[in-house]
Amino acid sequence: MAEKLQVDANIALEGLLFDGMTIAAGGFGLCGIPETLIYAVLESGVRDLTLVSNNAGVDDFGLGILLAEKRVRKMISSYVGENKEFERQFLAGELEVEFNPQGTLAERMRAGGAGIPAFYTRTGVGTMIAEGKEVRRFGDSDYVMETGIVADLALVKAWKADPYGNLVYRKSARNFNPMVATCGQVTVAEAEILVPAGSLDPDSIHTPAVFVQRFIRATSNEKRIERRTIRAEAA
Amino acid sequence: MAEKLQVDANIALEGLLFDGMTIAAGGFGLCGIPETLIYAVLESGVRDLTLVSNNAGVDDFGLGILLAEKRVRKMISSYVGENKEFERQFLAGELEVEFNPQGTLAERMRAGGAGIPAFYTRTGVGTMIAEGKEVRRFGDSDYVMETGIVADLALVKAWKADPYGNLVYRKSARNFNPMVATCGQVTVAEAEILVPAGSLDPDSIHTPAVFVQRFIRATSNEKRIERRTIRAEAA
Amino acid sequence: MATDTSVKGWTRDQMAARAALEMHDGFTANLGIGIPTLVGNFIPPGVDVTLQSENGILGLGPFPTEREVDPDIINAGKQTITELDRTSYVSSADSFAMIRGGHIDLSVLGAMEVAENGDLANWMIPGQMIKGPGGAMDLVAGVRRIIVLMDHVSKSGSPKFRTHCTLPLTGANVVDMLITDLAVFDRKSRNVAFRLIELAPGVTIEEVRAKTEASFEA
Amino acid sequence: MATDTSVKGWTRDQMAARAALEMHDGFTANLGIGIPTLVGNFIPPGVDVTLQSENGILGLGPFPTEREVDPDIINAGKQTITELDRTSYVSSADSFAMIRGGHIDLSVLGAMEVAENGDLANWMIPGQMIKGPGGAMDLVAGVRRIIVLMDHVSKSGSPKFRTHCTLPLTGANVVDMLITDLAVFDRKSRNVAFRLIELAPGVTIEEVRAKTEASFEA
Repeated sequence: MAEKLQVDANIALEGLLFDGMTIAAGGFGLCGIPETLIYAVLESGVRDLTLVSNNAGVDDFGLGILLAEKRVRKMISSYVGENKEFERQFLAGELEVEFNPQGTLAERMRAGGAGIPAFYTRTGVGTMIAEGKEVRRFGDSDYVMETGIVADLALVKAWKADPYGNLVYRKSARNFNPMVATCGQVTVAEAEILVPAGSLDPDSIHTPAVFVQRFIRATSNEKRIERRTIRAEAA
Repeated sequence: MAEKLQVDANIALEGLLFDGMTIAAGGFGLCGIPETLIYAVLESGVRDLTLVSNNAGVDDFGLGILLAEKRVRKMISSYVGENKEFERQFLAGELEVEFNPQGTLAERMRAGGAGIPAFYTRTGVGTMIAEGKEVRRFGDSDYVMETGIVADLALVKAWKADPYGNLVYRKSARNFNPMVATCGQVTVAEAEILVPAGSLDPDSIHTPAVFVQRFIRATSNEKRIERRTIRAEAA
Repeated sequence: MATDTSVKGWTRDQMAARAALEMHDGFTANLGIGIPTLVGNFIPPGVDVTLQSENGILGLGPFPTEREVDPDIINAGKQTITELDRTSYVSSADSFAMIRGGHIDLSVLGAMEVAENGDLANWMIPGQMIKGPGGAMDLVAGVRRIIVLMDHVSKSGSPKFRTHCTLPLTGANVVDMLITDLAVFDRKSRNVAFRLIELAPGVTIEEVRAKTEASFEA
Repeated sequence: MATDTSVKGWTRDQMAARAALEMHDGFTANLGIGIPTLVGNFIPPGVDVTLQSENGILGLGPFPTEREVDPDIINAGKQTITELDRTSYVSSADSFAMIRGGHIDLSVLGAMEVAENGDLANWMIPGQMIKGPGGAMDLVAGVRRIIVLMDHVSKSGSPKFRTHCTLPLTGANVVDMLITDLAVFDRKSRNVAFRLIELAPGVTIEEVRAKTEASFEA
């Protein structure tokens, strides 16, 4: 079998990176982000990136570390700016931002991965988001046409991976990862845990191996929490 | 909690059936079909049905029993005619058939359930399937526009259901059921096994409870095999 | 909850409690960030509501205790949260399929402005840092019923329920009910005008009229 | 396999074996019903191929023994089948997302007719009972490389590799390689003509020309 498991993140990304490329990354906020691979992208020195990701990390973690080093030309995101350097670059016009409604962004990545070049959604009709896009009536409502996204490279964070590259995500760390995994010309995954062949329930695999070209064991699993919100312990 | 679990299939369908309605049903061939609910639809006497289902059952099983009793006006399917009465009605012009490529049918139901009125696909471009439909160029390929399907009622067969109506399917009996579950104005499920609250892994629920309005314990689990194909037992 | 009648109008908790009365047994609801999140604290006994979070959780539990904190369980506001025995996790695409497909009964959201035609603005102020729409545009476009909770007037005292929204829209003709600290406005369908249906304690209709730019029935 | 040189042309197994040589290590492939299914029996040792079935199985196992038969595990031909340690089950929408999205490397399909421009007809004969396209149109539209296995001529002896398809198309310009009982035709891209690259034992190029309506390079 062609070996998908790679020794480390640098080797996993070998030959896949080039200046000006588009990288899609999984995660919502700082939850379920491919931490290990993001560090390796930073190390590689690649620049002028277009990043497709719901959020842009924080100043010193997640995709924010690429922003801090000015490696990013454009973000395609739904919610950003939890991050001072992002705000500075954005307001200074150094960084291009394409805002997508969150569900539209998720669906655009699913569509790109599923061979669907465009679809219609009611989301954004009558707002700035629909400006310059086709608006069309179906039944008694207007819908805006949105296009599928295919990235040069997709980076995902999984909980478990088997030797074939079948992936399982954990709880809300699933978020954008399954669609990101499908929308890359090449998809590289990092998994917290590598499990033996046959140990994943075939009914419960979130990303089938066909979508994963290479994977590694994640060595960064910091999982920083953005808004730790707790209630008092019951007496 | 509003009780979703119903005593039997007849009660589960009470108030939901009307002549001329559209019913989507899960299953591929005879695998994963809502056997119990199909019998109840037959018993109800409802007629002039439009059925959305990949296949049309066989003469005496699955949706074929509705065809045999001439309850069906139209089938929206990808592959039919494993069934003599179907063939007779079709050739006699008593039955309207709208053929969809299998993946287009699956995607149309997903789209209908996901609030997407239309999408583009390369499937069927340059064939009869594209006739009368919009064909549009994206990049260097042509795509045909297909529309989402919303049914008046969706019938699905699950393996396990918890008291909230969360569903898990088993192996290739999953097939069309997850999309069917999303595309009904009302969705009624039958499950082979009812399990207690909290006993399903929240990472492994195929159809979240929000899509299921009513469900029953399936009392017909015949699971007839269309093409039993075996190899010799190893010595 | 105790109502302090010496204070005119509703507190944030009281606004949330009023919104919670719109929850019906068996509903699935999505609560926005801020005051809308408080609505979960006031769901009447006997009314079973499943809360959805658009990042991919159906069946949100309460905030965790210190010991229960799990970085892999966060809500759409990025707060740590817990799961319940009904919880399922889905991808963000599947989560928004629920939302866009009309499978969520109710969403409660905050707003900067609501217009008399039901337009909603709550995502950007030109000239200020834009954070993006997040899931708000999807929610207002897809959820069956949209309730807005907002202060009746801005900090500078200007009306927020207006003839037209002055800020960029989140959605056009999407608001079904508006609950402010002074009053409740409702409409039966998106083809008709809002009607004033309740006044907060100590608030007169004259005061509401004076502080509202929008036309409404009363 | 033994080649009986007294018989001209390839047997069905030999055609399948030839197609199997197009499998590369690590490929994911979808095999159609009929002769294409046989391809799975001839995948060379050391070449690891994952078979996909469009109803929703990635990683098809062999047919079951009598004891292993499970009605919930069937392939796209509705035959009972088994799972492997790599198997995952997906919904039909997700399965066709793999197919339509170009994630399947190779599909081997049967055909009634192939045209010199790569058009394929394999789903209906006007006037006869139409069973429908099933997944064939999706496969030819989405899978990266399409290999057709078919007899060179029909039962009545007429050419099946034609100038134009006379039957309704399954897909336009979708065939990359054609393997018949007489020869193999290949093309490097969908912008160029087919080229005859192999002849079956005992078959001459003149015979192929005589039995082919299509133009091809040789």
